[in-house]
Amino acid sequence: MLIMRHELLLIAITVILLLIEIFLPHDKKHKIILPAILLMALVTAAGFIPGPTGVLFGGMYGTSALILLMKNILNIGVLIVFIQSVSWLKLDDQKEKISEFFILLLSTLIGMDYMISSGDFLMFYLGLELATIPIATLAAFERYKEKSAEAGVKLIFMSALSSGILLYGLSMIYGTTGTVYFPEVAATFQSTPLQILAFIFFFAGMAFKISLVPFHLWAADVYEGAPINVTSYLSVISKGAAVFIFTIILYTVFAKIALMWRDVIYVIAILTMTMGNLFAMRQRNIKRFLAFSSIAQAGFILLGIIGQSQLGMTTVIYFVLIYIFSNLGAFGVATIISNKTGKESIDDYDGFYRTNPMLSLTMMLALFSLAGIPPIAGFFGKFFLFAAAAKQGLYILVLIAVLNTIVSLYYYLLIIKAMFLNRSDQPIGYFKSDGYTRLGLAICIAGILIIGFASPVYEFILKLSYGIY
Amino acid sequence: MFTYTVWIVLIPFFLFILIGFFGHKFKPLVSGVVGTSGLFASMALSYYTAYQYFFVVGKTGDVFGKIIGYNTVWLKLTEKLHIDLGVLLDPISVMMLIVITTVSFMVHLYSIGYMQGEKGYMRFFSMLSLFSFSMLGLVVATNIFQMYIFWELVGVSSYLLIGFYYTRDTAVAASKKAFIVTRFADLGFLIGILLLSFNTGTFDFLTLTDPNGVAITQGSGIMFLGLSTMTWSMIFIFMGGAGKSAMFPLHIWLPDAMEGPTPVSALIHAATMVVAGVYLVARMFPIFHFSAPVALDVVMCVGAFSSIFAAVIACTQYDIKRVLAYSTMSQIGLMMFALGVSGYGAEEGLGFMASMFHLFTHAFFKALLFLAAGAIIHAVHSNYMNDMGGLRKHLPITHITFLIACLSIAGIPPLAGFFSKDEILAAGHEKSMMLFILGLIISALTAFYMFRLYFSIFWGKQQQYHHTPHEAPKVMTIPLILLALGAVFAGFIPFSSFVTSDGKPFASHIDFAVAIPAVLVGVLGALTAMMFYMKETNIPETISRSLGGFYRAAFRKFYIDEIYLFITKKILFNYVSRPVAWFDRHIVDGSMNGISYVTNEVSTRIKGMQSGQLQQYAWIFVSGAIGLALAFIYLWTL
Amino acid sequence: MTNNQIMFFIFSAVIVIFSILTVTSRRILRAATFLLFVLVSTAGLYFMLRFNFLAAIQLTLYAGGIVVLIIFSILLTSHVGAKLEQPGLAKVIFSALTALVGAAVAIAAILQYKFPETVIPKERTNIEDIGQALISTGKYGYALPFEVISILLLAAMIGSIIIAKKRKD
Amino acid sequence: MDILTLFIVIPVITMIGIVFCKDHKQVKWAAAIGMGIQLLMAAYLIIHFLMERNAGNTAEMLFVKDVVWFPSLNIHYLVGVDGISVAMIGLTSIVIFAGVFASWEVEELTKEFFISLILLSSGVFGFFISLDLFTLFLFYELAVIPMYLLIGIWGSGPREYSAMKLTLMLMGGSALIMVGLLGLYFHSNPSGGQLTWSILDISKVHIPVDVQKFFFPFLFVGFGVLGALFPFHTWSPDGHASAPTAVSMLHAGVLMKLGGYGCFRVAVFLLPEAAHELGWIFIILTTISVIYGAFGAVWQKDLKYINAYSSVSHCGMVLFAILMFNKTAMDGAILQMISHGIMTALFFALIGMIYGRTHTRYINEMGGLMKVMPFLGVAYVIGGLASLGLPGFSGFVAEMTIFVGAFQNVDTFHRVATIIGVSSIVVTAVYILRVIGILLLGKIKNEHYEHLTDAKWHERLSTGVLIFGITAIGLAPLWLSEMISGGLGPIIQRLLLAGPVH
Amino acid sequence: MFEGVPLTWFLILATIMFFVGIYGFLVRKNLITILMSLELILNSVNINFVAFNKLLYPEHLEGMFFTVFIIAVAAAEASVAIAIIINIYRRLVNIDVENMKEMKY
Repeated sequence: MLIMRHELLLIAITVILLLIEIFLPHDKKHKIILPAILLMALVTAAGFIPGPTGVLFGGMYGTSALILLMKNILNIGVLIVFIQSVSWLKLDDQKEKISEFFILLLSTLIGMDYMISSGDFLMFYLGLELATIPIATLAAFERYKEKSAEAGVKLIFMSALSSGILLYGLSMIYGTTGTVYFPEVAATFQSTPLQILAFIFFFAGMAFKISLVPFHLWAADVYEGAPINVTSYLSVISKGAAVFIFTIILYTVFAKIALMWRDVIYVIAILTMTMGNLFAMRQRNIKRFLAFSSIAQAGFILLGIIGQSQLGMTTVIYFVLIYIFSNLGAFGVATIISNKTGKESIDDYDGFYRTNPMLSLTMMLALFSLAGIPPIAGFFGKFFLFAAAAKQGLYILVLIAVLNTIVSLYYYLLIIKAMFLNRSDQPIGYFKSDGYTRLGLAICIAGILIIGFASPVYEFILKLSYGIY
Repeated sequence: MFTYTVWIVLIPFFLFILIGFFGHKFKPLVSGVVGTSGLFASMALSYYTAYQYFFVVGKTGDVFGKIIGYNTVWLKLTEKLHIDLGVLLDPISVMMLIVITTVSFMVHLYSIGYMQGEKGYMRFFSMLSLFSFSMLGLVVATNIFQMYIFWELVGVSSYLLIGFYYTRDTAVAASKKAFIVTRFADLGFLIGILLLSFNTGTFDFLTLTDPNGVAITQGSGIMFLGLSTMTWSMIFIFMGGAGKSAMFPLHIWLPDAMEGPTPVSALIHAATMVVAGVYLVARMFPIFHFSAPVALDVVMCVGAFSSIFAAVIACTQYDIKRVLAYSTMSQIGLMMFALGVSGYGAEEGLGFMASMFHLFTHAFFKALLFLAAGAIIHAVHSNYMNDMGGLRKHLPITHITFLIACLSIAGIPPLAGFFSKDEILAAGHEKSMMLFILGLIISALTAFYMFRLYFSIFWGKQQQYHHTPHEAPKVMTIPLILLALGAVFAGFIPFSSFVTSDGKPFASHIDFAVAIPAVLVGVLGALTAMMFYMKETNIPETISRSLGGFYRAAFRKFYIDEIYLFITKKILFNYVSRPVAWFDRHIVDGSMNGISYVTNEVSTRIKGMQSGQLQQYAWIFVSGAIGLALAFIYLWTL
Repeated sequence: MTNNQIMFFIFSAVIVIFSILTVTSRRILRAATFLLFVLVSTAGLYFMLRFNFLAAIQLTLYAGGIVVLIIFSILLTSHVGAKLEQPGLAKVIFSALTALVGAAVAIAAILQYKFPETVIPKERTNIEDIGQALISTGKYGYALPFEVISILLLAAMIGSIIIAKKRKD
Repeated sequence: MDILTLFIVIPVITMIGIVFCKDHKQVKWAAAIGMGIQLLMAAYLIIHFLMERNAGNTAEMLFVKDVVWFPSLNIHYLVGVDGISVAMIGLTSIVIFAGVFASWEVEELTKEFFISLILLSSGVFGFFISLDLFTLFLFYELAVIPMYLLIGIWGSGPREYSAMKLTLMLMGGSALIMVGLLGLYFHSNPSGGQLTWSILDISKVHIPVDVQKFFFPFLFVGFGVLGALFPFHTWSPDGHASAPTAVSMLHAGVLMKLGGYGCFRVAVFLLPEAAHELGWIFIILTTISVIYGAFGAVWQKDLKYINAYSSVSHCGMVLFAILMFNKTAMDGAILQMISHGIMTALFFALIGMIYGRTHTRYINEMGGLMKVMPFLGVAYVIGGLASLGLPGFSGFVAEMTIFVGAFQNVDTFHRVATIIGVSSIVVTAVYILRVIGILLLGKIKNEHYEHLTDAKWHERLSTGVLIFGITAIGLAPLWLSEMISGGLGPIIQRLLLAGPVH
Repeated sequence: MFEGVPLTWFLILATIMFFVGIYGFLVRKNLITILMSLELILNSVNINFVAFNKLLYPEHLEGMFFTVFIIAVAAAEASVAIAIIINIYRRLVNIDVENMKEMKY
């Protein structure tokens, strides 16, 4: 029981929320917000209580201190998303569906937790689907908006296609190894053509989740169309979870063909960073912009993965942790602007600093963190990622990556330029953000500022990642 | 015992600080008086030093030794090479101390009157002090780098003083030109120092110029283009000297430098700074003589050519200060020439002695000429001979002193110029007849243009003046008189018993075979000028017309200025700087911008990938997966 | 030619032909019907392989559930008998090419791979075993996936309702 | 708390103080006091350092403080200074102090301006005291990034373009540095065992030559970008032209020195063999920088452009000297950094003050300013003379040390390069005098200028401090030179391993 | 070999079906037909799993159970997809995939 406590707690609060929803009168639906956030906070806190780890269900489900940490990280991210989405949920259009939003998000989180903890491909597949299908409905959540519906369509169809391809790959893995349990697969997997095909198809399915080029094309459209909080959830939590399990599977299940997948990732990493950056450069919609930016970030994460070692694992987790805070910070500001004014174009941000200095500063910190500027966390995250790749001697790859960070710095600066440098006749007026938003942003800022300096965080992760690969 | 000599140098420095920073707190006159009295103190110390050096310490053995009065390490470069600041006393530096402090004092005194009412009075005095400081520092330098340091300082004070009237565009241009041309020459000096110091491992004059020292006996270095490194370094160093001493072809700044106030011209561009080049060669003379005879020949040729070249131009100019400037150039050319023909050792070094002697006497009469010219300009408010005439009645003191100076420079006995010039001609004569004749021609020309100047100013046609010209105030005439005394009597000093190439005194005598022709050509020149200019005649015009192109060329200073202008404005400015600037903006910067442009362009080109069409996405997805599979199944091998 | 081979060829012919018809037919309702045929013959394959339980699920859930769902939604969104637009030629060519290349690569890889030869036990899968496995928590037990899939279905249901329900005015 | 950490802490405290200030005046005074304390601290540090050295403390670095930060990656907070860093700290505190007063009249977003400025300076201080490559790099980037806002918000002209260009190019440099540093780290212990970021430790190991040769260009070019190495200098003219006064001062005065210092402390010191073997390429480039920058400056019409190109030339000299591999030249390089730092800060301060009055930077539109603003005029002339290497000012000391040092190399290549470099002194004179002539002297071109005022007290203070700096070094260079060459000892020792050093 | 039917036959059949499904996904315009293509893809994978299970690894029922769960997931997916399609239909009165291009570049 305790081994599976994350999932069980989440299921429990999902059920509680369902019950509350059933008993809430129709016009008091928004009352669920506070309990939802409190419960989530409770679960997040409870996640940190040390407990047993181990393997359940004959190896289908397994957890370790490292996996618990991943789940905790995801919990924190979801909590922030919860807090950030309050201002959006209170809008008229969403009023009736508040509890469903929470329930759906929680169910995807459960899926991710199972996915991370999976010990065989079946559980992995189910977790993946549970983490994807409800999000499609969330993407189409603003059902009165065409864009939202379009986002839903693109997400569900592309995800179905990708899971089809993934399944084809899995079937071949099963066919060639005779099992779907990770340890057995790991023991016998080799690099015959059919297995390479199987691996590539599996890889494509994962790459879809992490939105790696060329499997990323859905991301920008879905991010733009989906409600902004769902977008932030997609770009941060969903991607983070996929990265976690992807890293674990690569390091454990496919350890034998590491020489091959490293080359695959080498190619994909370069493609992803470059394409993500090239597209991000020209975006004017903030959500779309952040979508491409997060594609580029995924490319950087691959550098950590490719540094297949304890260091690689650590840096990936560390980076995702920082990335969660940074990206949610940026999305948080974009959310509040979008909800208060409906403006989502970067051009509308002109002169924003002069009307809303605190929000602008938050945005700046978040973007600098994404760009990897010291002394904030993003710098450490990115530096360590590159260090992981450099440890493998892949200096050329690192060089390409750092050159890409320059391009990324360029477009992050474009937003900062809009907010700080440009002057506008009609800037977004001053507005007061509500307490939830402030709390959410404060958590993000604290994370951005502290995690970098706080070496114990890094050392803690490092200690946990010992022996995972 | 000579530690106090450092104060000769430092007093002007403190004057500079004092007047420069606090001068504006008091009335202008105060700074003048303070400056002058400071210089007087310095002068007194110099005389005392000279007395002590020559008479109290005297000779050790039978030479005047080199004494380090004061020395301190200023900057350590390597273990061996360190820049020291100090005071080196030997016959030539002591002589220079006297010349500089005397002339400087005179000029200070004169300026109290001359600069009366000028805006920037205190600025003028502070800069004069700065100049005096730099010049004194230069001559007492114990090592070549100290010399270079003060060399540069001298240059900048000259720059500041030429550009004293900074609202006048010509003055600004002239100061700029002076600085840049001498700077260019200094580049040579610096390269020379680098070569020399690398070769010999020292900056120190004592080591460098010791004929038995390591520098001379071992340091000839490798050969380059047929000349030894030592020779090259000396040629380069001489380039610096030529720049400062306005030798051809680096002389172009000197005539323009007359844009500065006249006392400045007297001090810097006649008596002291411009002879720094001569002093430099004299200072390095043993090296020139022993290690780099070729360089010494260069010195001689440049000196001789400059001398005659300038003399010819001087005959055609109308601006009195310019005439004097070319005359200065010509005289310095003579000094260089004398050094060039000199040997080493007591009697052998006649040229050396002559050069120094001429430097000494020249300082008096040339300073006198300039100061007198200043008084004239002061009186008639014009620089042009054409605007003058018949001034002898209005300016009696000026007239007399000017005449004395003219006679002196023309080499009429028994004035100072006669003695020194005679020694130079004798030195030339010893070397070869050709050089002697050249010297005679120069002498004749000198006498001619000086008296041309004299007659057209003080005689010639009577001019109508706006105000009746009147004699300058006492504070200006006293220095004239004092300097005239110098110009008369300085020649009687037995120079060879004090200043010689190796410090060993010898007795010089007048060689009549040399002296008589010299005096004759001098008189001839003077008489010709008298004939041409004492009364208003049209002879000069006739002659100039008959000379035609040559005259025009001489009048336009042989187009050297134009050539320079061509090189700097056209070549350097238009064909180097401008293309560099263009290259930088368009090629170097363009390529940086090009990177961003290309990135942007690529970004725009590939936007079609994100077409919004679900099926296209799917197609890319599927073909991406298949492509990867293909690549890794068939291409990837390990 | 054994019975099995004959059966296999019949089923696979049906599957391949109707698959192609499903993706090319211009009448949407017919396409749905062809899909049904494909699914049914897949169930036949399962029967042939003696996975009776699976075949039953295939028939009820897939053929019965999903296809019916699809047909309903077709009826909801299209006019019966309306012809679909023809896709663009370039699209067809590129897609076909991709599919062909993909199939070629995959088949080549399959043929290259040396699968182990095994003796097939004759007996069909016992429904009791399946039931046991479904609630077993040990290795080769599927209690956990069973629970997870139930959450998935619940979430999908909630999500579908949220999206599809009409606005209350 | 140890004295070096205070150099980071004081700016941070100052920034926090500024946040709580109420009006412009308080902000300015808070900044001035903070930086004044910093200046005093620097003076104290110099004295303390010299006393320690005189007392016979010959440790390579003094005041070392070592705190483990990321144990697993062996990242330390490791600070310490030798004569070189002490000198650079002195330079920084002078320039930032003068910079605060030079920006006394910033009206727009004053608070933000001073915070960014001081943030920048804290990055610089951190850079100079760091002995750990990781923190060194961290501070390096920290110093670069506020530039974007400083130029972008408070700049003039095409400020957005310039700010972007500058930031991207400098970050491009730091990208190369990052690769180089990672390479250093992962090769810092060829025999296996604990890897290290510590400069001191890495300097004691021998990295294989081919590895060195691979990473040296990354590090040298990377730092060289900030040191305005040809052809990566083009951010400099645009950036300086657009930057507000204090930022130009700090940037040209201090930030560009980060490049030189980095080349020196990291690239050459840690990869001596590679530096020795590949040096010739960069000698060619830096020689071009020296001459090219000077010629580039001749043609410019914008005061800031002139100064920017002049900086290219002067900073080129720094890199040039570093590559000469001998103590004297390196000594000169450090002197040149300090000298150029103060000098160029003075220039930019003056340009800013002039611009603040005339509202143009085109020299052709001005003239005769000496008459209306004698103080600024004289200061400008002093700056100019210092820049063209007049004795009595720091520039002379530095340049001569470089030239003499560089000329000590035996082979013709180095010496020819030196002579080419030397000839820049003429071109420098040309453009400096040209500017002085057109700008300050002559007649007043625009009658509006007749009524301009001369420097105010804070401007006098700002320029006064800087002029004091250049003359102090220029008149009495020995102590500084000795202090620096004390720090050069180990570096030369290390270079000796690589090849002949003279 | 299953009583005369080699494993590869099943696999080739499934592969053909898979790529026919892919082809359908890439060319069909109507969203529902695309959904049908998806069902083909999933179905082909199921055949793979089942065939492997029976012909190669009959000791355990992994392949079969995988298939069961895939079918269940397919059902969920289909329901969500259809819900979204219906929603789209309400917005656009049209379920042509080529109309879904409001967001691009």
